[in-house]
Amino acid sequence: MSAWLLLAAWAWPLLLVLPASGVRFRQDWHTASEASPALDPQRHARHAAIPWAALGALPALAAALLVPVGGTLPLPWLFLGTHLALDATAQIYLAFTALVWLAAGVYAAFGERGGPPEAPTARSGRFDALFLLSMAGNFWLIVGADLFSFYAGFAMMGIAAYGLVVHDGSPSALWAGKVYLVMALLGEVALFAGLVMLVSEAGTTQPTPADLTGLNNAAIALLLGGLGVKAGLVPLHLWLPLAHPAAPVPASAVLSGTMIKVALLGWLRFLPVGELALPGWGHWLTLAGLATMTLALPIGLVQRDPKVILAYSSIAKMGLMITVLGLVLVQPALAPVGVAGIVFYAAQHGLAKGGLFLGVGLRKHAGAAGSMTQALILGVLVFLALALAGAPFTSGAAAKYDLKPVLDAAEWTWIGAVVAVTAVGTALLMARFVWVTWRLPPHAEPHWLWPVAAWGLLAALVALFPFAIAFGQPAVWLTNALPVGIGVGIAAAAALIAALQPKLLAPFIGLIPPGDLLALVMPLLRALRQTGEVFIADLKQVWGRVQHRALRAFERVFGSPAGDVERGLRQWPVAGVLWVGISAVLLLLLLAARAPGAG
Amino acid sequence: MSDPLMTAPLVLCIALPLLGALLVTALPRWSVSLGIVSALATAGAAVALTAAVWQQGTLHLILGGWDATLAIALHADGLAAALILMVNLVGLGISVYATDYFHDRLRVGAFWPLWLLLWAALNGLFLAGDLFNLYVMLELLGIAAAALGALTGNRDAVAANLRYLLVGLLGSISYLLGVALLYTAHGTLDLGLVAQRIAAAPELFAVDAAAMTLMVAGLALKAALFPLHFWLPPAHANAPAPVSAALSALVVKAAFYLILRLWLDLFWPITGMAAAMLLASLGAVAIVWGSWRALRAERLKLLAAYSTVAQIGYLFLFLPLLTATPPGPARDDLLAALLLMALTHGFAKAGFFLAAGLVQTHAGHDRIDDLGGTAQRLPATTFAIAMAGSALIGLPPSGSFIGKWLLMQSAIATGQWWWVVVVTTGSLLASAYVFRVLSRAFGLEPTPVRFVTDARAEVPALTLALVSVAVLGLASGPLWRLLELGSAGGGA
Amino acid sequence: MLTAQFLYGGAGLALFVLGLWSFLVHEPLLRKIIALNITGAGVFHVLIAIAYRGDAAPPDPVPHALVLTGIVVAVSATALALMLGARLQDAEDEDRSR
Amino acid sequence: MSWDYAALLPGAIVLSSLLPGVFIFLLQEESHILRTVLNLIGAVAKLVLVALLIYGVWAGQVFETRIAIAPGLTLVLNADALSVLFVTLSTVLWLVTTVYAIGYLEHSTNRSRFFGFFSLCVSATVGIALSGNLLTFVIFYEVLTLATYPLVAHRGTPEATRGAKIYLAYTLSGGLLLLVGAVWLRTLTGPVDFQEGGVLGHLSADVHGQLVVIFALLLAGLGVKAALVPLHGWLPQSMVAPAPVSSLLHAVAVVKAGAFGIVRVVYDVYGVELASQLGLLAVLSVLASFTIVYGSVMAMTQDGLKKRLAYSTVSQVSYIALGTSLLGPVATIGGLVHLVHQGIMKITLFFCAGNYAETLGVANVSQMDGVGRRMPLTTLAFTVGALGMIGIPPIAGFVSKWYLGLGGVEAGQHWVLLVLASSTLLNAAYFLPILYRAWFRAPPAAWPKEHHFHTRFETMGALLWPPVITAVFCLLAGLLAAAPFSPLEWARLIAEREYGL
Repeated sequence: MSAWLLLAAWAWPLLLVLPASGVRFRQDWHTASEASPALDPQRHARHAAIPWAALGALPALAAALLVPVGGTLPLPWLFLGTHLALDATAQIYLAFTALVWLAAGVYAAFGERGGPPEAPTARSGRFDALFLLSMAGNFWLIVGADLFSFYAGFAMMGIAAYGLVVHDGSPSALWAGKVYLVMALLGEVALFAGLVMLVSEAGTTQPTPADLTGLNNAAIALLLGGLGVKAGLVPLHLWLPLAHPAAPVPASAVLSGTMIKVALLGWLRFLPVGELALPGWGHWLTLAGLATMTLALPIGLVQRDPKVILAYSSIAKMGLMITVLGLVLVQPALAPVGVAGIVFYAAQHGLAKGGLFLGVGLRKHAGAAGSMTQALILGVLVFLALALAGAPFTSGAAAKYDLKPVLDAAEWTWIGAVVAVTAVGTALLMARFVWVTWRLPPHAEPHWLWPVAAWGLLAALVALFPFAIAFGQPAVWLTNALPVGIGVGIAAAAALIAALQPKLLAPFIGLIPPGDLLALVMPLLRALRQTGEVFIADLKQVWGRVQHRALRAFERVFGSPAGDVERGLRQWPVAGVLWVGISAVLLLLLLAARAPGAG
Repeated sequence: MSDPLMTAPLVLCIALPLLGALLVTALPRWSVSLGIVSALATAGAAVALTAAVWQQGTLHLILGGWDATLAIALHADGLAAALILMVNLVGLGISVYATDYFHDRLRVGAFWPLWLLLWAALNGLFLAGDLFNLYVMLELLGIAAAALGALTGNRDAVAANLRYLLVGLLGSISYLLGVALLYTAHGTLDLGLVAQRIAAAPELFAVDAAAMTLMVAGLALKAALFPLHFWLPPAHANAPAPVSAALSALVVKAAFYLILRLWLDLFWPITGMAAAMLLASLGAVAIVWGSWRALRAERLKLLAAYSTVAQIGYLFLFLPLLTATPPGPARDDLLAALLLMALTHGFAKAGFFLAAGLVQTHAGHDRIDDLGGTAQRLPATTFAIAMAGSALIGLPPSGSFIGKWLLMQSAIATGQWWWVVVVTTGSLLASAYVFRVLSRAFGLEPTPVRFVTDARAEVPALTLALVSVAVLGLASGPLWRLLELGSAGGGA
Repeated sequence: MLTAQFLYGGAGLALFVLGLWSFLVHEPLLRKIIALNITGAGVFHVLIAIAYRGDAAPPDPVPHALVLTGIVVAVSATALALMLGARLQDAEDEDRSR
Repeated sequence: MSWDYAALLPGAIVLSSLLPGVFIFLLQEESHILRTVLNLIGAVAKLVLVALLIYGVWAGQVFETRIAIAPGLTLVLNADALSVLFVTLSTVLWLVTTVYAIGYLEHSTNRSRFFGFFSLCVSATVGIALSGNLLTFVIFYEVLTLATYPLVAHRGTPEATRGAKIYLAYTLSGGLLLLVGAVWLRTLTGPVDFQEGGVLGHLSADVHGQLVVIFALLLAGLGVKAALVPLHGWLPQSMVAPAPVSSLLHAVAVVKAGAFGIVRVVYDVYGVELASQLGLLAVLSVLASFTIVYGSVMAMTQDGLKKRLAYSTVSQVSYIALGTSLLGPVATIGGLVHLVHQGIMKITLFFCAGNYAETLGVANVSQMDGVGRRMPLTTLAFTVGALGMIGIPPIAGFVSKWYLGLGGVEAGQHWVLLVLASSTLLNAAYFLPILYRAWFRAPPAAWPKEHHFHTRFETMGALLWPPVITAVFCLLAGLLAAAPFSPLEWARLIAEREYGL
């Protein structure tokens, strides 16, 4: 019975979309105000009274808690044959995803959703609708055991999220949205192709790793590429550092906290993880992951906007998990440990990152500068930063601990070292984040009780997380104390320098714009586009001329007719000669037909 | 066979219109009512005749008890019956239309006698069983037609129809010479007997060939086979609408019918592929040229006239195919297709001309480019033109569609695929000229209130067009029966 | 008297050709009409020639019948042609006077 | 011919719209109510009859109307699974479109003429769907051309007349080629009755050359209506027609007739095996793929909404041809189901385009800023249609695309994925900007030419509900794709019968 929660998890937010949008179909269009006819003030007040965005995630959370592992709900008539089910991975994913969405939803419903400064809540209806839509997609792809559900949810989430990214309509947001959409679509197309091949190879739409052993390289490449966009795998990460800062706070929280994790889920489901050693792909993936980590951290360090910094840290963390996945692909034996590790790490990072993003928003708006609330918020932010950096006694450490065995088992021994270095980098990055956030000038806005509460809950969960998995294993608590320590040390030094001699570090800040590579690629693309446009313009002109000619000829034939051209033919001598001539030929032919020799 | 009840229609078909002609000349003030009555009677007789043929095959009647060499023989097989039926139904339509068309007394007085005379000549020509009666009917036809054509009395009409008259005379004289030669060679004029003797006396083929040349050439002149069509467009375009309808739909067909008869029944032993090819290629040129001229024509009725030139061309295409096809179902199909084309064109062209005449009277002119308003104001008439037009193009479900289908089929089957190209080109051009007219009907003029505005004038046109499109196309089966009845007795 | 028969027939054909020629090349209507009648006469000659069946036997009546009918037809046709011609003349005169 | 129920039904289905049409012609212009009643009676009656037909065919009953027009030439109307698919589509959409047209043409001129031809057009379409042999198909195919010409020219403006002429020039020439092909085929095999699995299998190999030429002729004839590049030129030109007509042309009647014809010829005349053996499928697939991409590229460059939609049709209809050209049941399913899916999605889009034009005077994409605020329901429907066209699940379009892609891979033609991918991206490139403008841009101070109807909805009910309903169809066709009697399931049934599975 509880299995129906699996349907409710994503169907419920879908149902909320229309009421939440606050669009009104029946009204007096004559007097409707130009500004936003679909929303008149008192109606909007009524609409805003219900926290739609907050309500969306509840059934999903319930499903995560109540539906037992292995619970299934087959709906063969739905879509192309839907099969909802909950395995261990899905359960954990559903749990942390639902939590982050819930917190973000509360924040969105009660706090600010971005939007134009003149009317911050004018478009809240649109925001809520899209928020719920992508939420539904996110849940659907988690609880759906068949790849149609996964793809459908994936697409729904991806497209709807565009609206969240461009929500405030600023040029930068629009630009970020464009980049996001283009890359997301490319990703989806690749994923589509990959899944098609997968099905034709595996012959089922609910593949187990065992079915996937026959997967050919093209399919694997497409799956990696398609989901890699979402995962922020370098160099497919370009959209991430642009979209996160552009999106309103709750949106970036879910983007970073849950949406990008989906890629890992997809890989775990559609690659023969643990069944079959794919050394080639494994090594490739490992290297890509390492590259992602090592590139993202330094670039992140020189950013100004705290949300950009968080974005780069997300990229780095995804890099780590991808590395681990790569290693698992090389050595299937590691799968049980590795998969669990990845999932837990994803969960921990999701919660922490979601908390951090929301925290930035709160830091900006909840409570006046120096107020008790602000102090509290800063404190919690620091804790979350530490957790993300994996400082001892935090969930970060615990999660990292679960990855250790995989990293140690890697045949490339130097990987451990690299990871350690990146740990230092992460610590530095978080320090940089705290520094920047601390210096944000807060300007208080009313009624922030609920968002803060929800955020507090999230933070509490981050704090409690380790007890869930590693209670009473001292080793767990002290995982990578050293690198974090070093990192904090360096950070302190850097802070000192920055305090005494700002000039020394200033040049580095903003050295690399957000969306790093894009800044290099764009001019190229623009040039290409311009030449293309010129070419097409010429082509069109030529074609237009041709068409015009053709039509003119057409018109001439059907238009004004010609005069009498048979006058000559009507001259008696002419006609007569023709007549006699034809008769003569006829006679000859008749005679010839019977002439000797001719039958 | 000579059961009087059954053979009576043979005589009536000719006698009734003649009688009518006499009456209307005698009582000019009743001409309209008398005319329409005799039209109805004649049509009735024709229906009865067809029914008779349908029931008991070919009818044969010899007037006055003399032997075949001397007497006047009447003869109706399936082919003739089908054409008679078409001619008389179209004739009836034209008569109904005419009751409302002419208004000044002089013309009314002149039209009806001539028209009934023409009608009698037509029926006579289809029924005549011997070469000489054919000649007489041919002459009668030519004279009546020319007189009718000149009825409007305006200069172009007179000039054109004078030319038509002279051409007609030339044609019939050459035909007569041919008859004379045949008589010299075979000593009889009865179609059946001559046919037998030609078949029996191959050594005389030179004379036969000469005779055939003279007769076919003369008839080709009357049938307006390219390039001998020069007289047709002005004559048909300048005649009053009902007359143009009769000339284009019926008279020209009669000449072709005669050619076909001679070809199939009389001269079959001496006709060769070469001769057939000659006529067919002239027909092919006629199709393309006629359609092209129609497309470039300035006036609606001129367009219709040129389309007749093209349509006649189609009929000639059948000759080589018939020559190449051995007797059997395939050949029957071919004959039926030929007949179908002829009938469809008869109905369609008549409808087209009647409608065109209506447009002309309403607009005061028939310049295609300025017809917009009128075409839109007369939905029924425009419909008639549209349907007749699609029959001329050969679009389904018109009879000519089936005709063209079978024509192309046998062209491919006999390996004469080039006719397919001709037919396709012709159809394309035809659709071009038809829709050049129809596109005028979609303008910004105010919406017409009702469909039919002037029943007496519009209904005949509409009905004729309808027959050509729907009836002939969807129920052409009976033709086959008629034809095989025809071939069962006498005929080929 | 076979020669006479051939003479008649040959003359007829000659007339036919001559009439045809004159009909085609001469513009004036009257000449055309006359030419046509000559052509017709040529054909009649041929028919009469056919009718001859030797001095003993009476001539074949059929061709004679044909000739008679032919003449009637020719006359009426000529009449109509002349009438139309006259009307055409009037029309042209009107044009000229206008 | 026996005149029992099974023999009468197909004919009755054709007549159910033909007769009302004829009466409508004769109606006086101002008898508005009577005309509306006649229209609706016809549409509903047809729907009922088709329901009977569906049940019968599903139960395996044989329906066939035979009328001999001449010895050896028989008019055959019969209903196999394939024809039922098309018949149902056109019948349902006809009903919706009729309602829409009644609203759209209120207070406009020449309505008797319009609705008369409108009914004729649908009768012809249904006739095409039910044609049991090539002759019948050709006949209805031509009749369709004639019936649609006046609809395209209806507006009476010079552009309208010109567009109609071009339309006619293309379609009539195409029809002639088709005719020649059909005749030629008949000389080879006698009457060509459609049969699952094809009827040419028995022919000896030495006529295969001819068969290829004949196929070329048939394809050229059908390709014109199916708007295969380079025979698509008429389609954008015919956009001058009133919106209901465009919807009908693009979703149901003309374009579909062409595509359906291609399906018929490949499966029921040549038979897939023979067709692929002769290398015809390869040609078709190349043509189709090129058309898909070309149409999308052209669509991107159009600012006029209807023109953009027209080019999108060019591209989308070729999905059907593509599915047909790939050997194997899966691709067949994809192609056939797209016959329906493209129909409902495209008609939705055209209805919406018509609504924008009628209500706000918005005809160009560049004017569509903020229409979502002013016409939320319409724009919602438009959004569903557009996303469906792109192939976003769970809307109908994705289903077709999935089966096409899978079919391509199953047939070993992996490049199909490339075609689908590029088409998807291009579709997104020309549809998403529209949605962005509609939903995210602020509406202008005043609309180009705003109409206020006496309703509290955004526009007149007769205009508003049809697109909403069809949009719902699009959603259901996707969401319930696996449910019994869904288009997909029916397409599967057909494919099974075609491949004798």
